[in-house]
Amino acid sequence: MVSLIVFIPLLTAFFLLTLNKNAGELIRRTAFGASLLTFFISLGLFTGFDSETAAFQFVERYAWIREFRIEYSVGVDGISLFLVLLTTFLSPLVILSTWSSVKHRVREYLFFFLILETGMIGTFVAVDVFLFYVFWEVMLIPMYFLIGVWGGERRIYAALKFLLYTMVGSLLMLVAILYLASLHHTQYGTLTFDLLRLYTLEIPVNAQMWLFAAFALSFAIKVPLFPFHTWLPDAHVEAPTGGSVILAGVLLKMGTYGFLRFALPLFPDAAHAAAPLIMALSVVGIVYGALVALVQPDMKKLIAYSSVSHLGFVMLGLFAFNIQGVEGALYQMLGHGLSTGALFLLVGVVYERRHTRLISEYGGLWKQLPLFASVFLITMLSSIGLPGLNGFVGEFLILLGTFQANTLVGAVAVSGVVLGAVYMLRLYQRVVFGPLMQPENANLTDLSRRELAIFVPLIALMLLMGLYPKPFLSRMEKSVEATLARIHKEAAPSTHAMADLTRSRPVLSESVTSE
Amino acid sequence: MVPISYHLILSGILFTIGVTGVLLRRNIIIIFMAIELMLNAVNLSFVALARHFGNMDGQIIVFFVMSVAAAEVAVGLAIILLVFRGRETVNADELNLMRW
Amino acid sequence: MDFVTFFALAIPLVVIAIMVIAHPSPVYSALFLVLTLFLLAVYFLFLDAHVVAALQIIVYAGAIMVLFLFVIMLLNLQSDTQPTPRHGLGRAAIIGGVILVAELGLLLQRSSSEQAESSLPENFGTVEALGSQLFTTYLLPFEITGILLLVAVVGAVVLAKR
Amino acid sequence: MDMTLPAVNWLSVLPTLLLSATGMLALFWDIWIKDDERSLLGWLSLTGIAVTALCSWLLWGQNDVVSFSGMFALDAYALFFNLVFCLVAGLTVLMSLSYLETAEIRHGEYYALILFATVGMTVMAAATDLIFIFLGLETMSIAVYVLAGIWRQHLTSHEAALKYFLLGAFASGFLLYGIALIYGATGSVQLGPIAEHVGTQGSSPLLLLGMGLLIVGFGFKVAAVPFHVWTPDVYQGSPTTVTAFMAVGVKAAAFAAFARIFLHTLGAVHADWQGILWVVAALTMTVGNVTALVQHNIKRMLAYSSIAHAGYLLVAMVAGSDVGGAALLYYLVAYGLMNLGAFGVMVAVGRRGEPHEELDDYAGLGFRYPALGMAMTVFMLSLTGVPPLVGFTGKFYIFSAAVQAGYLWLAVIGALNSVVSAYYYIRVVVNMYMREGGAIVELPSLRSALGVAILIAAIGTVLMGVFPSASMSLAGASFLSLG
Amino acid sequence: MEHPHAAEVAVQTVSYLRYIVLFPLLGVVFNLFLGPRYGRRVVNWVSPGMIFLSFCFAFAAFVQLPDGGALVDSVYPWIYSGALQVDMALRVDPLSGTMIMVITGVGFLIHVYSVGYMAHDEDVVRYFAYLNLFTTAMLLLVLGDNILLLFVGWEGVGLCSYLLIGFWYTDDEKASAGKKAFIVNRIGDAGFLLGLFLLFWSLGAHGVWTLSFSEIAAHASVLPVTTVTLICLLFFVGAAGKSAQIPLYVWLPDAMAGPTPVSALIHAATMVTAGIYLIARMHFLYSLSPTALAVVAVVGAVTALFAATIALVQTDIKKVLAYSTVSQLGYMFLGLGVGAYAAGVFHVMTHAFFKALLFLGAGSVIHGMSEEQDIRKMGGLKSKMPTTYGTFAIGCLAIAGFPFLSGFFSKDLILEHAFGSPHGSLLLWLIGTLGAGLTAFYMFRLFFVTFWGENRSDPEVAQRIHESPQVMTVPLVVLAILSLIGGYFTLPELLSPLYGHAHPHVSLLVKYLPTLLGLGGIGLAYRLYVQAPPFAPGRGGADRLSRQFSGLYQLLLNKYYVDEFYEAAIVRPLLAASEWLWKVWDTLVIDGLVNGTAQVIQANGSVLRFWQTGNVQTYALSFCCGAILILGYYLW
Repeated sequence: MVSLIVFIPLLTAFFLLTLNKNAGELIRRTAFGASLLTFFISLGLFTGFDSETAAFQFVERYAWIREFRIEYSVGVDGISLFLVLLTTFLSPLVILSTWSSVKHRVREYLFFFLILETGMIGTFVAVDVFLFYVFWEVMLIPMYFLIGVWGGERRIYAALKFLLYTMVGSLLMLVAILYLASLHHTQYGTLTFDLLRLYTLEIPVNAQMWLFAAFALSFAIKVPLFPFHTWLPDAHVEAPTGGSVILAGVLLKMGTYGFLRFALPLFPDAAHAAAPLIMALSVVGIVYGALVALVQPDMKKLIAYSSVSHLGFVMLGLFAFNIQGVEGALYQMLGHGLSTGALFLLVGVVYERRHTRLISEYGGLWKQLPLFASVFLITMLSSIGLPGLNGFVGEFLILLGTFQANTLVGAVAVSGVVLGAVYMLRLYQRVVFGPLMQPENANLTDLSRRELAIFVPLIALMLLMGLYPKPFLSRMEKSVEATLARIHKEAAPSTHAMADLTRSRPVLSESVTSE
Repeated sequence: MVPISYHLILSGILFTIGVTGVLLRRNIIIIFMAIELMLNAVNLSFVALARHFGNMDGQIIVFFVMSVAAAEVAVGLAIILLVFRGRETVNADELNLMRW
Repeated sequence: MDFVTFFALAIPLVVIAIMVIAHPSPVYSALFLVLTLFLLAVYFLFLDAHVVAALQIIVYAGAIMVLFLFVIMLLNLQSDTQPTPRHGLGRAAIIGGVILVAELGLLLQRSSSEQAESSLPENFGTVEALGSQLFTTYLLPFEITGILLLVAVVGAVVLAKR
Repeated sequence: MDMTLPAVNWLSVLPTLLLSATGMLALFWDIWIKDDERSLLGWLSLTGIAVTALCSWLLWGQNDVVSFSGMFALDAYALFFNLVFCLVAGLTVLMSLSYLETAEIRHGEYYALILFATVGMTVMAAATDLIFIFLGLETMSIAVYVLAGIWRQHLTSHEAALKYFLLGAFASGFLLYGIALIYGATGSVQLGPIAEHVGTQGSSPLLLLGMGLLIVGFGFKVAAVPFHVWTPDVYQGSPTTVTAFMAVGVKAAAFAAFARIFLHTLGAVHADWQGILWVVAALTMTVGNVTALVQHNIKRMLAYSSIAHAGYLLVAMVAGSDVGGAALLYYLVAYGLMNLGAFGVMVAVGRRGEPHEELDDYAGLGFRYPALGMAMTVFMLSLTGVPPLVGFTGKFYIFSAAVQAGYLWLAVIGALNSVVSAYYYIRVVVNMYMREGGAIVELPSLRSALGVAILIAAIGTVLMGVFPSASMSLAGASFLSLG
Repeated sequence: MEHPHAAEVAVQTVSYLRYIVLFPLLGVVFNLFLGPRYGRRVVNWVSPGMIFLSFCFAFAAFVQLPDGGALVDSVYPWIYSGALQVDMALRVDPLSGTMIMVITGVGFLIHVYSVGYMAHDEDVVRYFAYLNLFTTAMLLLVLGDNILLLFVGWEGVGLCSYLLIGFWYTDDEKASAGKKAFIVNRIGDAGFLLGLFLLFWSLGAHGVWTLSFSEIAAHASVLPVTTVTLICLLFFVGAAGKSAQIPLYVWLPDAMAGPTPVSALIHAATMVTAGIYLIARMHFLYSLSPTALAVVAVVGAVTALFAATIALVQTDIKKVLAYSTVSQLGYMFLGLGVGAYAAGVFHVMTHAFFKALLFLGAGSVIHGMSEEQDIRKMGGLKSKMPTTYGTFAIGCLAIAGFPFLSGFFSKDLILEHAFGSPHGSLLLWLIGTLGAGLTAFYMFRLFFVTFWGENRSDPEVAQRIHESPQVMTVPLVVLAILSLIGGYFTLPELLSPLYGHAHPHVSLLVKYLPTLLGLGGIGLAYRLYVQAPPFAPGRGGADRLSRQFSGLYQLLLNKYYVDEFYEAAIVRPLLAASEWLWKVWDTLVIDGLVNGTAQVIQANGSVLRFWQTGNVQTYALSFCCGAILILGYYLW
């Protein structure tokens, strides 16, 4: 089933190439159908998921490169499950948005997009580190094309920057992966790229530092963690709508996913050592991203910097090393995917009508576009973490977790909650409220049915995730616990022992008086 | 008897003279001749070593080297002719259509 | 080969070799090269390489150098081409040469083996010895040399024909 | 007179023999063939190459047949390289069929020279005697010198031939001197005895000197820094197909001999040469990639790229061991496929009198000629090392070998270099897909043979990348056959 | 023990509390999806109707409330993450029971009133959607069984406040006022969250993993006092934000930009009291920390006086009421701060009645005056708007603490405690009492200037002055009645299971001085504004005073320049810093480094290419150098 989800988009992509490039409607429908099919199949993962175990589920494994004992092995656990779902959920919506946002070279656009989808899903489901790396890199290229061909004015610069920046990190990570495999060779006599086996390695602390640095650099660039973020505004601004949505919605999560899946459990000592630094960078990123977002004249750039801020929260949650923080981070990853994806789609809506992203070109849109304004409102609220919407649960859990791990950082991070409201409300006010200043805006049309079809699922999910997070959290729990156990170098947790462990860990004061 | 190292050092000196010639002269024909000098210096080593080891390998190698030198000269002079026809010069300094 | 012979041959060899690369006229350079090759042939004789010495004169000094002179005449190159500024290349060449020879000398000096020369087989350096080796052990290389020369011939024709 | 002919195992020289025969046949047929049928010579050569490849394939498993008094080894290593050379020569011939027309190069000698050069390569891969290796190298080199200058109407081609020839001869001198000194150090020029001597006696100053000079000589052929300087000029000036042949074939052959001598024969004293190669490899990667950044002529850029790739290959050499050797072999195939493909696309883009070698000529190509654009994209990405293409798998193999051998920093330098290289490879893609217009005029429809060549390269690039296992095990087994 | 643990009370599980919240939510859903289709007529019925249904359930719950006990409705598990287990659970006890009665009751009246007030606004559907959403959130806030759920409502009401303040979004100033409210509230929320975290982990350190009020109450005593103080202060930051206390009060006066019924409901009767509710809810913690209580009391008292002084000179009818609200909220905090939780909550209720009444009355005036809000342009309305006049008078009397009206009981109770409770002091009492006098003065200033004297409006406006329709006046009357009798709802008795009984015994002077001062204030207002009307031609006493003390007058008129101070000290530096971070730090430094690295590499390429001179001999030299280096390596 997992392989099906991974490869349906790829096969469809190549099928698209056989179609006449002028048959736009057919091409779009085919792509949409395929991505929708992928989504429905991936729903099976959700329903069939056993939330009582931390193990990988729906596992498929075949020998691939025997010389290196590399396997094609895929599966999902509570950590990757929702990221896969997020990807399969956003993809059809993005394809739906291409009807109006992509006018030329549709076939190629969708070709690259579907390959991108395969790359993203593959990255999340890969259990073999080599396979992970392959998908990780594969995904770069279509994204690069999406930005470079269908992007804005400075698209080439942005695309190249995106590509090179990401590659710097990932190639160093490749070396680190190789080192891990060869370490396994030294310790157990065989090479392996199987993540679960690599988890069992005894890595000297000194080596851990370097390896962690290599992995962390790669992931930090992707996240992007301050100060590695400068590719993001450029890429976001220049990317076409669909590209921005996927970039913000899914690609950034690969960095945080990478931390959670690889960097932290593989190198627990290094992770602990680096935690203060990374938490500091994250919290700087939160405040910094928010402040810089505050003064952006370009909507997409504003959202891009807001992503820097939001992902700072996610990183904080991860490095809190407690269940609330990590679950919150995971939840925030999903939440951010939805809300920021929706924000970019919204910008796309007005961009298609007005061909400008400058905030100053808008104002007073509510009058003309009430539906748009309402959707925008909910999305914005979700983005600033209003309770009842998805953003809150994640942000709350992250801050709760962070507060325990590092009170000072937690306290500073809370200011991000305030600043988040400041820039988003400012944006909203300047776009939607106020008098309708620009005469060009007087004739704008409200959301079409198709556009509504994009946003309704998004908003429904935002509400669902805000009001009833249990189905999500419960599926994450075991996997997160298992990962945390690795980070804390504890024996694999039994079902209930973990909760007790969490409970008995000292919190604020050293003196713990148990009841 | 002269130790083998004398022969080898002489060979080295001749080889270096050849190398220096390649670097020094502007006329590509002379450069080419300097290369021939290098090959001959090597031949000297081979012959001396053959004598030293008392096996014929060294001498046979010199035989092959001569064949190679002959082939190189044939082709090399043809190339020099070709270049001269096109450019009317055999000055190495002027043969830099392609650079950087 | 005793020391007297060695130095009697080596010193002129070096001097003449320097003349090859130092004389401004290509024709003289070529003639000095011929001289070098002759001296080497003599040197080979003293090293019991009779056949090689003969080949050196016939093939090298005879055939190859004639070809050189022929081309020099054909191109009508009387002296080294008009002087162009050398940008220190010449100095670099000489410095490089000195360093290289110093390094070679030092390394070769270190390798002066004390082991005595092996006793020579009876027919060492004769046509017979060379021939029998050439057609037994070195049979395949010998054949390949044929192809090598064929390539050279074809190549020369391809390039030089008008 | 007492003369016993050595054991003659014709099977062992069969591939070499077949190629030589085809070459001569082509040479002679050229005398009679009509002008407008000259492309038949190409097909003849292709047939010969195919038969050679087939025969090499069939000979697989006849391991350790050393014949001609230990001069020539028909081990899997040699057969593997035979296959590589046949692939290179075959693709070159396929590309040349149309290229010779557009570039107005005579057919007859061209194919013969390609075949003879290939003969030289097979000798280099199979010879187990230094002097025989030298002969193979000279056979190959002289043929390629001529090929470089065969574009008679282009002054750049003359100059390329001259530079290549002069420096090649110069380098041969060093190589030969190295052989002489190794002969002096070990008393033999046969690899077996040398290995034995080195294994028991260790290194001596004379051996070190010889090794150093050999590195200089081979460094020239594989275009390693600082012996790489000729590469850009020669590659740029030569006819494109010859450039492809040089970039891949010559380099592969040089590495075949280089690796056989150093990894196997001189393996016992690897500590004495690894340090030098380490520095050379790092320099080669860096200089190649960094200089390629500023090139605007794609051919010249690919030349620098080939220098950089020589650097990666040297990393495999440095790593040594079985994994390193296997990685070297594997990467040579990978490098060959993608580079030949890239040159194939260049051939396709060029027209009579307009070679179209500048970066700007590729503007908008991708959407106008989707197949060609896609192929070029695949090659460029593969050269960059993007999975799942063969360039990535190859680099993975090499870096893996380096890491396992403990050369972590070399792997890191290689990784960073890959990033730098991404910039200039991707720039080609940028031009093809993200820029419009350019000076390009309409292409003639893709000529079939050339198309097939590009297709083969592209399919190979993808398939070997996605399913590398078979070729990896082949490379591994081949290297292990050195013993 | 004065304050028994809440956990000891009888808890009864029921399943209808959810409907109290659900009905308003249904109203929201209806308005959103069907409202536009059915239009004003239906919405006018549905929205208040839903609140009424909610009121019915709330009433049922209130009645069913077991003596001193609580009702709990656990709807579904909400956030479960490790030790954090939060349910979507609702709880009615005397405190929240009172609150929901006030919210649904007053809310219903204001909904009804809005039908009339918004009769001419085209966006009425959106208005009612927001208003219903607000009620939902407010109910969730008070019904929430745990702090997190309370926070949901807390943020929800903040959102609705934002939306409703900016309801007339085309006016940039109004939209900005909404934004300001939201952001200032968020600052408070940050404190709230920090308090929550600290509480959660501090209790967790003792093995108690909960956010539920009853359990926190049961285990609060395990916490060290300093931690409790810190928690309380952090929560108080949140409360100060929501309930407009110094220094976070600045949003409330601006919030008057919203429609007047909104001001009545949200910015007077309900939402702004959420902070008081929070502290009353968490009283068991505050009781553990005298420091925290003292801070609350002082901030409350100072705010009460501070806002009252500003209200003295304002000329916008709603601004006066707004500052009055801030001031009254200060009283409530004063009450809480001296440990008189019941008195504080009591004042919440009575304040809800009379302040809602005053705002609705003001709305009625504004409605009748064609949206005029400046009292200097009013006057003499008593004859033209008799019902409004009458009810407004009752409201003014109530807030001024006129004997036996609702404000008299609750405010006096607070002041008595301020003097007599263990946490009280003379100073607090004095400040409160002084404030009471000022309150009476400015309220009657407002009253006299608006309703008495000559009409000073433009003639065309004057022609159209009319009494509001019945749909608006009936709620006024009901609220007026409540303001009259509200003091007799013995709320402190009802709340005694939570807060116990406490009757400080104070001297008669202390008991009656505030009342006397209040009466004095009324008299002074009469003297200054009726006997010497300042806005009429000829200029009266107040005007002269303002000229005599023009410095003070300007200071008050400009609200102590606090907004300007915030603008200069926080907003502008923040924007400037952001601009600098973006343009200098981000673009030049960080991105400069990134691009610089690329450029350096490229520059290296530009240099390295000169290695390829094109000259074959330099190539050979390069060779030689390589050879020399390699041989040198071996030599070395």
